[in-house]
Amino acid sequence: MISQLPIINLVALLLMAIMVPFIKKISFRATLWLGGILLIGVLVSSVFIFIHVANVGDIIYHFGDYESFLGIEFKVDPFASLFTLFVGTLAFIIYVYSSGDKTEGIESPEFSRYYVLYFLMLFAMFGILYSNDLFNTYVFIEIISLTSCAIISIKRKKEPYPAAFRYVLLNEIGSLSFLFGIAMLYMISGHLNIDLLANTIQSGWTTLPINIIFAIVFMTVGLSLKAAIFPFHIWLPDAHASAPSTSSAILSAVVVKIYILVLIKLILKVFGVELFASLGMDTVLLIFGGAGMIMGSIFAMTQKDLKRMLGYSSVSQIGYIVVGLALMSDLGLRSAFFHIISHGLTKAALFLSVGIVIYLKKSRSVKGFEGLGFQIPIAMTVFGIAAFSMIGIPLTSGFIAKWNLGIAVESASQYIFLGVIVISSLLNAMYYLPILFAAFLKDNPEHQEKVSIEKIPAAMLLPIVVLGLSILLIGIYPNLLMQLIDLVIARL
Amino acid sequence: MNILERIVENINYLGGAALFLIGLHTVVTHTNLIKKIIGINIMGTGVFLFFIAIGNIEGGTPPIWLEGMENPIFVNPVPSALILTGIVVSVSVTVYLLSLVIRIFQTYGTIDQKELAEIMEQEVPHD
Amino acid sequence: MNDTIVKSITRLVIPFVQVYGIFIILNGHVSPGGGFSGGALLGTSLILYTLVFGAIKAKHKFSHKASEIAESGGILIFVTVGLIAIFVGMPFLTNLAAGFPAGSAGAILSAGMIPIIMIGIGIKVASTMITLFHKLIEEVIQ
Amino acid sequence: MKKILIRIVFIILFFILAGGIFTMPTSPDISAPSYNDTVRHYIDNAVEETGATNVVAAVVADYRAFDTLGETVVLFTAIVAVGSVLRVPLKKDEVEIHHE
Repeated sequence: MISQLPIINLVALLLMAIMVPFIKKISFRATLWLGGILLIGVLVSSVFIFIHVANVGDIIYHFGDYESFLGIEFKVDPFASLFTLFVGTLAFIIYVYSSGDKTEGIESPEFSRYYVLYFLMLFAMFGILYSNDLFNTYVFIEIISLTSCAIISIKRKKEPYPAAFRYVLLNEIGSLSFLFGIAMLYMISGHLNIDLLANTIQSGWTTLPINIIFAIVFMTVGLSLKAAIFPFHIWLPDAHASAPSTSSAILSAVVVKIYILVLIKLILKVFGVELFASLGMDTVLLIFGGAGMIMGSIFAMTQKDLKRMLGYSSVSQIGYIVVGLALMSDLGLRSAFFHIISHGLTKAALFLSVGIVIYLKKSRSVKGFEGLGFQIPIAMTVFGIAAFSMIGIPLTSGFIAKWNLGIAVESASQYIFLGVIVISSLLNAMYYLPILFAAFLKDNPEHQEKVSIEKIPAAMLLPIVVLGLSILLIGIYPNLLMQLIDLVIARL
Repeated sequence: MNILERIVENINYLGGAALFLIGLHTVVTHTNLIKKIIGINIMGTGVFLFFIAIGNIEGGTPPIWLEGMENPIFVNPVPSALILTGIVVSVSVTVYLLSLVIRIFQTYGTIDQKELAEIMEQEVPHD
Repeated sequence: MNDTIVKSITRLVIPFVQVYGIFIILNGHVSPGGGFSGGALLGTSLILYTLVFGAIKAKHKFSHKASEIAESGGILIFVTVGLIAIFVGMPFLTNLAAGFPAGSAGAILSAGMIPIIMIGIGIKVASTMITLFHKLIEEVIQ
Repeated sequence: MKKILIRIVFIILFFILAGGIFTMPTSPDISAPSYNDTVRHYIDNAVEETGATNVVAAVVADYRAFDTLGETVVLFTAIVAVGSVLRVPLKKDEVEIHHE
């Protein structure tokens, strides 16, 4: 029975998405509750799957009861189950927040559409992590690109349309490059299953290298475009800034990471580390990552719009993950995985607490933060914790992530990147700290009247408190998470 | 002579690669948003042609069993099945892009990217 | 378009196109064709109707409610077929091994779940084409 | 000038790709590596295992049916996405009329 759980999760998410328009006609509140209960159910079953996978072994699921070379195969290993757990948790937290946040440009008739897209996106993200088939991965990638663009353009304002247009255009170029790469690989092996493909690649490397080289280049470029790895990041700030707060949170915290996880899956499971490194692709990624770490922070400093600033900050943090990945060592991978989870929590906390500021003030300017720490103490405290985590101050998860990356870089003797990490952290501090100073130390004569906490719905406050606490928890007891990540790496 | 023969042999693949690059060129250089969408479609067609060409067998018949067939040589059915999916995806993305262009034209009054950038720059201080 | 020739020829042609579309959907597993091509034909016939007789009249023929049901219905057929296999205890989307009747190869009523899935895809593709077309032209008309 | 430069870059890219294609296993016969056991199995056993004489239909709707489910979902997504962009007319006075 437990082997059926992953597919039951997927089908439940899909059915929820399809049924939302019909349930909405009865009562919208019922839809919200049903979706929440469903997400909790999915989370609980993900926990069961993770425990089962960790103790018993991988779940291999053959669709249609065909052998793996014939049909589509799901492979639920610790990697997939840990990250579905991560995606599910963040998605649930953001879902709770979104049920309270009714401003930010989405109009009430659009709410049901928003949740349809939200559940479809979750369906695709779960599928992409479970799937052990390249073409299946492509189909899910396309669902994610369409839904993630649509939850930007759902906002009823002017700015999202050009941003979404550019996003979907570049996304489509990325998808087509990925498909071209699949074509190259299909040509030499005739398989689409990842494990079988990996065998053919190892044997075909000596006879037909050109296909594999093209495939590596096309797939890496395609996924880099979607994951906003440094020189391909141009769409990210516009898209994430003009989206509604909840969409920004899920796009920045989860969706971008999914593409990086697919890239990791490709490198580790399809091509193999040695082959990837022997082409010099690891150096390329290392340089891109390092450049992204610095340039993202520099761009972020010049922004006046808070959400654009957070978008550029994402570019710089993706640089950290890419550097961890490009070291091609277990330590580097460990830091990359830790950073993915840590950054997911932190970015979600930042975007959601900024969402509360927007909810309250209807403004996104970096300037308007004077005295806000006294008006909305809880939201600004969470913002402060998350900002500290971004900078890398001890007791937060961001510090542990950077520390691990430092160790990995040091053991790979790429000492120049130690400097890059320090400079990037200093730059981070230069744009986050002024906001915090303004919020907590300056007093704004215009906003003397204190806004009581009751004015903000509890559904919005609770999620960010949970996020802030979990950042601290992981920062103080990093081993809780490290054990799981070590398990993932040992079984990869 | 040899080169010519090889070009003729691989004409499907070369055509696919050429269409891919022509589409990419259209997306990169043209400022008209509709032309960009056309470029994306050309790119897609290139990839589909390349994929379908892999399945081709010279002298092969369509992979459908009919009565009285004995040891037929079928073309590879898998690429056709996969690209069926790809075409539908490409249609969906095209429609979504077109709807965005309609909205951009209604709100900004232009579908030229340069003019769009100018208008957006003027409107930037939104709050 | 207020042209009598166009209107009467369209009236004449549409039933044939639709019958052909349904034929292709139902024969998908024994001859070239299938849900996609047949669904596209069905959708095209409705688009032709819209072009000739105008969007308002077409809306009466294929209302908002009908399109909503058709959109969800296509996927629901698909998922239900898949779930039947799970209830039998087999993996998702199992065909003959889950007890779908095989029939005699080459007949229309054969191949277990494949015709059902093809019908689902056909409904889905046809309704998608016509809905998207209506959405785009409504926007332009206004 | 810039245009010519971009064009030259693309032409060079095409020659790289073409040069690669010449060394790929492109021969259109059954010795191609992509024509492997999987394909042979599909062709030989499709009628027996799925009951469909059209092998492409067997692959689309049976062997790889989950892909097909995925793309019906893409179509559904497209409808919802287009609907969310083109929902109600933009003018303020028309908004009231077209609210569902």
